[in-house]
Amino acid sequence: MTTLMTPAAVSTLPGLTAPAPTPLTQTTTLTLGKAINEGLRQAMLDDPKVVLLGEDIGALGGVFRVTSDLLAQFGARRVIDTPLAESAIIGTAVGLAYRGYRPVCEIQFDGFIFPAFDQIVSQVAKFHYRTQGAVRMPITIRVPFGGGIGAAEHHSESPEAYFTHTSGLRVIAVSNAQDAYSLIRQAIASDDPVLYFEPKRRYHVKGEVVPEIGAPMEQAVVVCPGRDVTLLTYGALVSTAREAALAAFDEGVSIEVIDLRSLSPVDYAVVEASVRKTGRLVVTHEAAQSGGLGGEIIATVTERCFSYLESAPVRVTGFDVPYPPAKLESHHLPDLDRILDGVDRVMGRR
Amino acid sequence: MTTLMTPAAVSTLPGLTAPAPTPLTQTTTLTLGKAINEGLRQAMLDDPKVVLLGEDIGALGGVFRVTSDLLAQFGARRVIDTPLAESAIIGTAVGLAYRGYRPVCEIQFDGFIFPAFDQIVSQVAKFHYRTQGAVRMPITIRVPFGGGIGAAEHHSESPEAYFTHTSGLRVIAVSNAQDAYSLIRQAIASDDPVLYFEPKRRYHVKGEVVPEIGAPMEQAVVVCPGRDVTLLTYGALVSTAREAALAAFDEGVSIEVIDLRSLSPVDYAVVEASVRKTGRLVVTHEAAQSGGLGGEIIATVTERCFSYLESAPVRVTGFDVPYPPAKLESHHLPDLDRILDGVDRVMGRR
Amino acid sequence: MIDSSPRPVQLLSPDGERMPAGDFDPWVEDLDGPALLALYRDLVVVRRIDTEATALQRQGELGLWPPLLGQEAAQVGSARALRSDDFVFPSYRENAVAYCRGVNLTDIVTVWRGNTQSGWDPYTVNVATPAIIIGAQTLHATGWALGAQRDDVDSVAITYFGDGATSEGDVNEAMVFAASFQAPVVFFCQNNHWAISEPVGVQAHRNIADRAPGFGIPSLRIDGNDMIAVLAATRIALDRARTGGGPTFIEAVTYRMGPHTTADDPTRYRDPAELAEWKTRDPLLRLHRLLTALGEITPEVEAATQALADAAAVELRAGCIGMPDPEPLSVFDHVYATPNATLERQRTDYAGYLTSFDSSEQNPKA
Amino acid sequence: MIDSSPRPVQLLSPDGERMPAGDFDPWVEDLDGPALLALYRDLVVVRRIDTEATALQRQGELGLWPPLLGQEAAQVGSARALRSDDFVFPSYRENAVAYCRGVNLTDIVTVWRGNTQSGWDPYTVNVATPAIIIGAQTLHATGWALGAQRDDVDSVAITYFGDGATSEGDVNEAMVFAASFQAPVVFFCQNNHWAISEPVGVQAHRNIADRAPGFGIPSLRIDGNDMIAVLAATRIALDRARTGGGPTFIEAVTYRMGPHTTADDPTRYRDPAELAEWKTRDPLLRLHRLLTALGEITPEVEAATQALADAAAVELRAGCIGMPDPEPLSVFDHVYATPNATLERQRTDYAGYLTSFDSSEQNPKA
Ligand SMILES: Cc1ncc(C[n+]2csc(CCOP(=O)(O)OP(=O)(O)O)c2C)c(N)n1
Ligand SMILES: Cc1ncc(C[n+]2csc(CCOP(=O)(O)OP(=O)(O)O)c2C)c(N)n1
Ligand SMILES: [Mg+2]
Ligand SMILES: [Mg+2]
Repeated sequence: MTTLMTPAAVSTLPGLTAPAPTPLTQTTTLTLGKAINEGLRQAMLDDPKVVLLGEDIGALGGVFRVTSDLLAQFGARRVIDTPLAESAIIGTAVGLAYRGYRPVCEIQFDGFIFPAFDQIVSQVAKFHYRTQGAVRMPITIRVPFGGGIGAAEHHSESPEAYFTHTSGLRVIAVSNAQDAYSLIRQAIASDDPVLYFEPKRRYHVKGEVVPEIGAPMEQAVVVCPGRDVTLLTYGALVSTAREAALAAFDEGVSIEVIDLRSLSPVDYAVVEASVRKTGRLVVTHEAAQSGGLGGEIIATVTERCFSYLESAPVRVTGFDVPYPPAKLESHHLPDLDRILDGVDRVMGRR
Repeated sequence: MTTLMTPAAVSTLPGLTAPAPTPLTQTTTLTLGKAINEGLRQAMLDDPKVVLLGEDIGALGGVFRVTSDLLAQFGARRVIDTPLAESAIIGTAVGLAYRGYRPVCEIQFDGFIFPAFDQIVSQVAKFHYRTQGAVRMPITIRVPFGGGIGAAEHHSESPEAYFTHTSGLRVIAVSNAQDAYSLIRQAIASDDPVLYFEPKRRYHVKGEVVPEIGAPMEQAVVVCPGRDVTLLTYGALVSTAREAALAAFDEGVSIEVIDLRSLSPVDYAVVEASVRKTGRLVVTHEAAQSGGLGGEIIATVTERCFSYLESAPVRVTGFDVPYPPAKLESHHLPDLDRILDGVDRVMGRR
Repeated sequence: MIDSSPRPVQLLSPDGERMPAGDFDPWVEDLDGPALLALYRDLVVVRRIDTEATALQRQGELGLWPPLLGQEAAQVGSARALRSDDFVFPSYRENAVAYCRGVNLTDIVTVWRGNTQSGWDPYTVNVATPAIIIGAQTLHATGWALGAQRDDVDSVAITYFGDGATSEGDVNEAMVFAASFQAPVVFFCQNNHWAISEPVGVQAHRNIADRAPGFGIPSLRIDGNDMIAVLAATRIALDRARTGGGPTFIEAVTYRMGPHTTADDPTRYRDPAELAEWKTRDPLLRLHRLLTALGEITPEVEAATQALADAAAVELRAGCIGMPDPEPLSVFDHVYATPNATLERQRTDYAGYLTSFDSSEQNPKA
Repeated sequence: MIDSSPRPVQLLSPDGERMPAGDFDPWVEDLDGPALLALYRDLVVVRRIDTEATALQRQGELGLWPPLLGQEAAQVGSARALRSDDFVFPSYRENAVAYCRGVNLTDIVTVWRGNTQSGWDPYTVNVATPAIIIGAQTLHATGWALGAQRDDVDSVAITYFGDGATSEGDVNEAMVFAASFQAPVVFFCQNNHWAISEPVGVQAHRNIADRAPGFGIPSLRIDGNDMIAVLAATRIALDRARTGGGPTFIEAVTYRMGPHTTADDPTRYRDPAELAEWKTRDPLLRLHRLLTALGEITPEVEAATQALADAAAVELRAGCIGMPDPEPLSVFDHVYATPNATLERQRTDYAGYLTSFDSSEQNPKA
């Protein structure tokens, strides 16, 4: 046995015994990160089987502070600082789910999810199918994702397509504080495993949050109606897409921006309705183009709306390169100008 | 220290000291599995830096016997039976590559590649980019893939799309003995890392093998010319696609079958030329539809050949389900009839 | 007491003699003749089941079978130490454990016939279904144990894995987590000396049991062909876990007397002399010798035991052959617990496709 | 000798006294006053580099910096034990090791400025570039060692990692492989007591050094703030590896006196008393005390050392600030060693896109 500090000892540090914050009861302006924090708190209050697992989620509150104060409020039995091993974080969550728990795992950064890939793909995703529904996997895996924060290698990736290709998983990406709050609650309440992607460069952006679970997470949302082009995206790029719609409007092009929210399954009802109306589709994401979600959506839309298409759908994505060093990321990431360029192309203007 | 058998001790078993087979020097009829074996042998003769790593590849010759007799011929320093740990197989291969070796790793079955996913995606794929070309990763990762052999869970998967979405990797899938021989040699000789997928249900199918490296592995091959529909596939389904072309021919439809061979990069020169001619595209693969390679190819072809398309490209793929139990796999796997149904659909006959 | 020892702890010699083993003895004091006979009966039945399943595979009725020949005592002894509310996380080879837990015989072979990916509902018998990704289940057991700990119950998780599995990162991470949280989990490693074609020396140059203490997990190294030692060790480990003592690692030293699976050919890599040597340490033989010495074995007992085993074989065969094939559209069932529009569309399309053959009377999948 | 010991081996006390340490002593017999002074100079310089880099980060010139404050002796002592043909596989924190190996100062910070993913060509200094995925590099070192073994040379791989890293599967698998093949690799763990906000007690309830022996790897537990102990232990381990003795694991018990990185705020989780306690064990202080006692420290020596450190700081700052930004299209460079049509098309398209702004004189990325 050791004389070193144990997790329990940590929770006796000053500052961790502050009175428990009360949950959200009315519309409040919150950052996106804080909105997730409030969603987690509510989910933990609602259901004692909700437990959090992850690296540094306790006293530190996570490197992005998304789990701030939850250790103090719920204790070390429900907010579990784990040893540094991602496969074990997910693998033990599987065991907890087996016993009726609803684990919420934090993967510290997008690039650190791969050591857990086997447990996610071969266990979490397959258990319900494998056992013909006997064993449920209501596991939520929270992943801060995407670039634009000038970070070091492995800290800016967009691995979502690996999971949208994995049958048995649901995949969510949120773009604003309200969805962050509502969808984390829905993800945790879901009896299916959910990969929940958080747009890390937008953690600090504020928005109004109504403490409600809102529309089902599998529904896409038209965040800006338009006539000429359907512009599809998710996560951090939703706000860039809105800017694009504004800019294009000034030049006489009417863009309908759709925030997918659910990347698996994709809400094709909303997508198809939009493309049937506009006849033109642009998809933008930060992930590499080849094998990204954009190709999948374009193939499906082409299959289902072929005769409505005025021109070939266009992708505006990260390039087929490993995520580049910070000084080059502005060239890799789709931005307002590249999205407008994509709109020009789908409009036949270039 | 132990008194248990060590790897060295194994190689003294009778049968392992047989005279070394001579390499292929003339056209010979070989099974696909044996063709890989001969390709490996030639590569090891050509370059002393080629070493093999994997589980059971030594005395057993691999569970599919693809490495048969190589331990006896090249010894335990070059044919390395490793402990049971896939991440370590790939991770040590990275270190060997660092020191100038050309490791060829065997992953025993498709479903066992995921514990190694992190080393493949975050290390093997990124090292050349990370070090601005200073460190090369001439690693070949051999993966028996696909279903149709009535196997247990995790033994019939088609994980190729995870790797075609990973920048920095090359991905190959072979369909016949000649390519199996030629492309394993090319893969090993490549200064880039290569995922080399072997169609396991075709291991025992024979073909003529000329001991030459042949056309570059990144080239797709038109295996059967046609006029009306382009039918794209790779691996085990190439032979089914040829059958489909024969069957359709009898019904007056002329199908051009393309064996992609390289899944990353895809040889769009060949694909585009074909689609420009036929105006119709069907892609078939065993992997799940959502996020599979089919969607990527359809999106790219739509982008590049929009005005040539007579109808929406069609996918005939595995369903979005975990690989099902053996008794259901015939329903999951594309077969002759489902491919013909896809051809009918792209021809507007259904 | 629970430190790793160089030679495996034995309470029953290959000759069938009871050996004193200090701290282990109190844990098996209850094992009188009838109790030992009951355990022996298990051994005979599970060996018969195993043989029958191997035969069924040879006859094409099963796609594959992983024989447990030689490992009966390790599996039965540990399984019989469990309480019904304990939970088992096995690999693919623990079919004797499944039997002892009450899994019905047909359900044991459903997976190997290719009808499902899991033969039973884990919650009805508190046994997870076979895990094929080597070592993955050790983390599930640890997580389940964390749950039991949080539920303030004294149920224990036990996970089974092989000597080869100890090389996988997951098994080591499971030990890290179990030690860190003092989880009530028992790591039960059957060192059967082989991982397919690789002798245990490829995985480790030290005894497998030596690994755990460095993680802060006490370990026991026992003769896995000795039913009594296995039972004692498992009881010790379970008791530690139940009383808040945390995880224990057991290395049961045994031998895989058959092939890795029915698809394997051990003659390519294994010295026959090694097998011959291990036959002398057969787990059934030695318990039979003890029982004979105790006067428990009579012709009637022999006959009854044989009848029991034969009945099991008949039941297994009938259940296996009589199993209905799964419905085609069940390929889409249970991917999700909640509705999924993309998948429903695929189901509808495929249903339509199948129907089109029905009408033209040439269903290719019929 | 090389068994794990409960308290870290010390050859130099915090008070600056040389302590006898049996088997360790012969390995540092050559350490006379001038040799110790040279090592001290390294300590001062690397601390100055570390401080300067932290300052550069605070001033916005670096995106991030992982301070090594407190770990100077562990890094310098081990690095100075190496031969130039040995190969280092570090994590992200071994910037003092890089310095000792001759990486130039600007190259050390290129990564942290965000200009590249690696600041130097590993082959010029036989140091791999920083590894960020925790533990992954331990497998690379093991593989490199397998290569050295096959090349029949006596070069050794050394890999650095933290206490937190020992929980990752990869590190454990690296030990399995290293032991199985008796690879010439040294596992050098800097137990700096913290993995970001988690105290080492989350990872392990036993000493980190206790883990390795169970894998068949002898281990040494040393005071990592004691330059002499570090040097001795590393030499012992390297010698074992060079002479066919296989891998060794070293736990250097040290302390992360700064934040995890410049992005971290340790006040949220760390008791200031702990830091204060460790300040008394500062690695520079104690070597300074010894050197003073040996009469090696004179005002001239102090001034020269300070000048050296200041010059390094100036060079680092100038190199950092003067670094040219990478060319936009270099984002496409070196993804592959061989041509790739898909990527070339993306490069061409993007080049055209950038040019279109040039002509309209509104390049948004300029
Ligand atoms: C991750 C993974 N890698 C490889 C395999 C293939 N495989 C199946 S069993 C086996 C050997 C396992 O040996 P051991 O752990 O000793 O168990 P045993 O079969 O002897 O019971 C291997 C390599 C697998 N199932 N999963
Ligand atoms: C696979 C992976 N998971 C998580 C992280 C995030 N992370 C970076 S450093 C660190 C702590 C490492 O602690 P330790 O191994 O003790 O090294 P130290 O930082 O103390 O030098 C963590 C969790 C990572 N880089 N890689
Ligand atoms: Mg085994
Ligand atoms: Mg640390």
